[in-house]
Amino acid sequence: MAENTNSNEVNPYQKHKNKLEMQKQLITFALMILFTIIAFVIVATGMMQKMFVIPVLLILAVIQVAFQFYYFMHMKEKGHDMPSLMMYAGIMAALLIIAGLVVITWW
Amino acid sequence: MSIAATQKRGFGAVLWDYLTTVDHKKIAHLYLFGGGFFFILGGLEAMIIRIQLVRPENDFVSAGLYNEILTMHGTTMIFLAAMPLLLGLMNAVMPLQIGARDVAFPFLNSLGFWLFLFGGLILNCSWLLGGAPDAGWTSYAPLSTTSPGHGVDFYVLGLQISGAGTLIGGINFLVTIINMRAPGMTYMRMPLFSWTTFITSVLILFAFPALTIGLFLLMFDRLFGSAFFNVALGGNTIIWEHLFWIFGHPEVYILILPAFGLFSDIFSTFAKKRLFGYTAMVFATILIAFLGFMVWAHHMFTVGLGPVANSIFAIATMAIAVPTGIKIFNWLATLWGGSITINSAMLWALGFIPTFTLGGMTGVMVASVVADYQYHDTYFVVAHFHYVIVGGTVFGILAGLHYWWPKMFGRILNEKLGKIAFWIFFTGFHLTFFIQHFLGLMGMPRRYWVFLKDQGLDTGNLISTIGAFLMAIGVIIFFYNVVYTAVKGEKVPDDPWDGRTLEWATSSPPAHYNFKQTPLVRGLDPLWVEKTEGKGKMTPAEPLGDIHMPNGSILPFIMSFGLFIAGFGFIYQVNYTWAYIPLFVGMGILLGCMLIRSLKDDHGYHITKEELEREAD
Amino acid sequence: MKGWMGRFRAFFLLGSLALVLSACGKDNLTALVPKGYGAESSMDLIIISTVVMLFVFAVVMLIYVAVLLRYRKKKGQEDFIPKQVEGNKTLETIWTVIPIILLIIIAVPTVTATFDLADNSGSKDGLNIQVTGNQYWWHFNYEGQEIQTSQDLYVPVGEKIYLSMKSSDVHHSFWVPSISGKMDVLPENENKMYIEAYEEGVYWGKCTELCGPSHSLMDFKVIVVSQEEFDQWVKDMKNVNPDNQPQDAVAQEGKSLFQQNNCMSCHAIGSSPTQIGPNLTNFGDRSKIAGILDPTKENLVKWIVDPESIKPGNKMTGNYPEVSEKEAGKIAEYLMQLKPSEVTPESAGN
Amino acid sequence: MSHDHSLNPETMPHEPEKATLEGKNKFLGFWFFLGGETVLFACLFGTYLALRNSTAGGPTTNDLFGLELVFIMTILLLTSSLTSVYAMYHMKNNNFKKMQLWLGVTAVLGFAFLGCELYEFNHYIHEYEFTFRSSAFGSAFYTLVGFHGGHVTFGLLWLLALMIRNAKRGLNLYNAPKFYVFSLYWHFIDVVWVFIFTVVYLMGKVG
Repeated sequence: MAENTNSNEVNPYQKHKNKLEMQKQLITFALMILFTIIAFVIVATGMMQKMFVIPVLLILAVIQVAFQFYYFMHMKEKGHDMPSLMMYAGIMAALLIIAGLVVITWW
Repeated sequence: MSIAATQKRGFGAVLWDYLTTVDHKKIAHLYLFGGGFFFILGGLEAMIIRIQLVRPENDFVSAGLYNEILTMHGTTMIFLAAMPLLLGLMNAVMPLQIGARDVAFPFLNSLGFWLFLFGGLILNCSWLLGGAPDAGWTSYAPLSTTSPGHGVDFYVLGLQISGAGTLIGGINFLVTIINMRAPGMTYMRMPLFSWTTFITSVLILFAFPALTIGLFLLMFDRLFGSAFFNVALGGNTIIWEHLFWIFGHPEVYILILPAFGLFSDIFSTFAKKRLFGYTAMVFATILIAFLGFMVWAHHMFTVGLGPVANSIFAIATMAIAVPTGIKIFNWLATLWGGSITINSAMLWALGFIPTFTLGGMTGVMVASVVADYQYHDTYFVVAHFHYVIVGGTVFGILAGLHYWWPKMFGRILNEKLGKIAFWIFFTGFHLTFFIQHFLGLMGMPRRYWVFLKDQGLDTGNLISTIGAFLMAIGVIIFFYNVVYTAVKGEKVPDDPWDGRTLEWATSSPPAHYNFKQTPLVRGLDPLWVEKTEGKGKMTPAEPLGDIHMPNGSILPFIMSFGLFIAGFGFIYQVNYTWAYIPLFVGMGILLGCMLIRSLKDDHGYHITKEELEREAD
Repeated sequence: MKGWMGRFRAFFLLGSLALVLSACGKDNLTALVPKGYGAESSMDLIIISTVVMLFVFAVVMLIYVAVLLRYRKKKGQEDFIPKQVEGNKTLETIWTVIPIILLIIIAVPTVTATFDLADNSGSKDGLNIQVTGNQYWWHFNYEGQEIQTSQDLYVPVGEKIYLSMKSSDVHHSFWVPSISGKMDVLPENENKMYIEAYEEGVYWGKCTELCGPSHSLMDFKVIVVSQEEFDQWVKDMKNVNPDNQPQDAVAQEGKSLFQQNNCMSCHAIGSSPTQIGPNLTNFGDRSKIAGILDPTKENLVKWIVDPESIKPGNKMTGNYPEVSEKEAGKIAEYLMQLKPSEVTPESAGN
Repeated sequence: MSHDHSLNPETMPHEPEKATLEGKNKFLGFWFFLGGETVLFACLFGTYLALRNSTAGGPTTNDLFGLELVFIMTILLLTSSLTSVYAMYHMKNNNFKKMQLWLGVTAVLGFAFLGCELYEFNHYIHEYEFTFRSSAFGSAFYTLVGFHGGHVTFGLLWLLALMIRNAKRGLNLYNAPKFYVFSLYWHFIDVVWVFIFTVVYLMGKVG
């Protein structure tokens, strides 16, 4: 098995682009941590009315997850049409299932 | 070449070949064989049901056994017969139709088959080990959680394992269709059967996880003492119904859409016309799949979900009739103005139209909530879904088998036997099930071990049983035809039907690399395009070169066998401590094989250009 | 061969048509002859949807037959290549729009009827009955009346009666085809529905959710009587004194055997709410024994001696000491004399 | 062998994970698998939401959950998501050693998360006698969180196998898709956890 010795042979332009990309990832991460902290603080301090807390928590979670998908998992990049299509289809099915199980299970 | 070669080799070599094969065409043979075997089992169970119901208060089988038989009939026919047979046809034909050399994940393809087979075997082992599951194929909790013995455990483990196989198969087909189409084979040039395979796979991908979770919950309740469906500890049995039908309704479309696809191809071939309204057909398929996910609760109209939920689900359900209607009319329009050849494949397809239309009719009728309060869980519903599943899926499988048999095996099924089988089965089918619509409304609920005297149900049930015997005769003739063809069947040229799609552009049966040179697709019905332009064969899209092929592997078989052993461990750890041994050994085999697969590089092999040239005749 | 097939099919079609016309099933069981409000609503929708759908079916069959008659491959034209038609916008629009209209014709009355039948407000001064489904029998508790009964549900004619239903074990489903559509009976959620019968009579009820080996034997009756008779029945049922001694000696012996053999721990006589087994207050009036056997003493003896042979999987088997046929005869004599009321299935027109 | 050459090219392509047909297939197939997993977890979340008040007299969400540990676990898992992004960054730069290093960090964080989860379960079982069998809520809680934990465990085993197997031979076009697909899996686990800490713990605290 040939030893891999070409570790530096990456196009410098590409390398620069990768670096810029990585900076964006770091910003994304910082925002995710921030949202997490906000979510925990809201609950820990009980600063918000019960009626509002749950929607706010869910919105924070959805934004975080969107970051995760679009930046960390590169769904914003090209070549991800089919993955996005199937993810959205899955999410639609998921929402229907959760709605069904939450709304029409007890009466 | 391959048939002659296999006949010369010993039995052991052939067996080993099939155990290790990753060739989609051979896996198709395995699926057809496995599915055919379970179809016979399910058919025998059906006959016992009909014999038991031949007269009032009959005692041919006992009440408990009857429940086991009806459960196994439904479960076997849906999971172990209809779906594998369809997956077999998909495997045999879809890669050829899109001009691919193989599927995207040949190894997983083989794993999918073996998981299905061992799952089916676990399920049927229950007959020998103290009784089969007896809570219906729907296994509603708490009847299923409280059912004594291990029957339902076998149901849970068997379906879990074979369900995993189906899920793997679905992902495999999706990636195959997206990544491996021949040059020029755009999405909107794919034959309808490939399209429906694609959409069916999407349905499998999103429907089966719900079954997986449902089965896990049931398994935890039965084997590990959890309380999901234990009302005393706050459990809720409606959750099972939801999860089951969230899976179960798309499952209905998983069964019917491939049949729609292959009927489209058959009508177009034998009417010598391109499919009428191709675009509409594709979008109707997508729409059916989309709507199919939001109608599950129409199986639960009488559960008491309330008028709002019932109305929403009723309207969504009725909406599905529109794309389905579009399909029926497009098929009729395809036939209109054509030059129709009627042979056995076409007979099954033609028989499908009135039968399925009746099934669709009753489908709209049961969607009407208040009317369904009367139909629900009676023989009306039994009649309805047999019209759809037998009239659609089984007719479809038989049509597909007659149509593609020459492609798969290089021999043509006997026409005369094929026609006799069709007419007997067709007559028997309507005799069996048409009357059941009325039996249901006359007050006969489904899953009844006996019906009582003096309730006006005697004649109808008798007629139904007579019909069932005719169906059985039809099936026997078909199987006789299969054997007859294998022994004495007539060899046929590569393109016996004057086909239109790519699978007819290669040899029958195809070489294991399918196409020596990947064909260039220049339009819908690519072969037909070449025929009308006078060439009659495909233009290659590439020069003759080395072909990269995957290696065979025994690992899928061993992995599935590991799960098979572990299944028994899971079931019996409730009673015996030693059952942890098979449990851990089985899971160890599974994980060990996964590790081997992960550590051992598998680069496949190449068929060189020279070899290909030598094979050319 | 073709002609023979054609004749056979014609024969088959005629035969099934004759069957349909001649029989709608047994009166008081079939859903096709509705005798109650729910069943009538359902029947209306069955008719609407059948008519609309038969129209669609007729259109499909018309085209189908025309295609088969006109476009078969003709002799001498084997090489004929038909015109390759891509599609036709107008036609495709037509067969999209017309079905939508037809479906709306079905959907509107469906939704209306669904909401109409969903009334579960309960009745202020009328009858509210709690129904309990058990493997494999039904219990009825007349709310606020102190009446408990099993298997035979007495209701007055022409009255809206509200049922709240729950199961004590697995899922069941309550179905009296002639009077109303079905409703599932669940262990965790209470389901509510109402029934209204138009005619006096004894109507068959059935369980329609697989509930175990004897699912097919879990029959019950709805006994619809006039308002006066019903009032009488209520009065009689309330007057039952479970301690009353039977008249003749055999029955008295039967009663003590009934008590000795532990029967009382499951079966109540009178308004006690015990419902481990069916309430036997008016057992002598029951239209059937165990829901399915004719109410004769022989059948009752058979049932007491070996219930498993009659209803496999029932909960009575094995829960009492073995009873000889002679003892069973005495118990049967006692039970058959539990006839608190003149209002019985016979008087309702069995 | 011919493929050794084709799998170890002179210059690594920009997206080594999608340079071969097998890689493309794996990439797409795995995304679809994650689509299916979405439905799988939706069923578990739905079940949990339906049963979260079915405590059968046992401890409720509010009695059980403490936010400190959950916060720590969240940070651990989120950070491990970032470290796996770093690993992929180095994969694209064809720097195998750094990739291995960051994958190693990811594994450590993953194990730390798993340890916290085990501690948490142990705590509930012994302090509150709150088990898988004590109520429908208990069953639903342990099943949902346990399924996620199971996914983490499987991911860690997978990661270790990949790292050890390829430690000596470096990056090539045969194993690049495997590393990439693992990172997708790991991010998905994180996505699920975001909903778990929101829906199970935070909403459980709110009531």
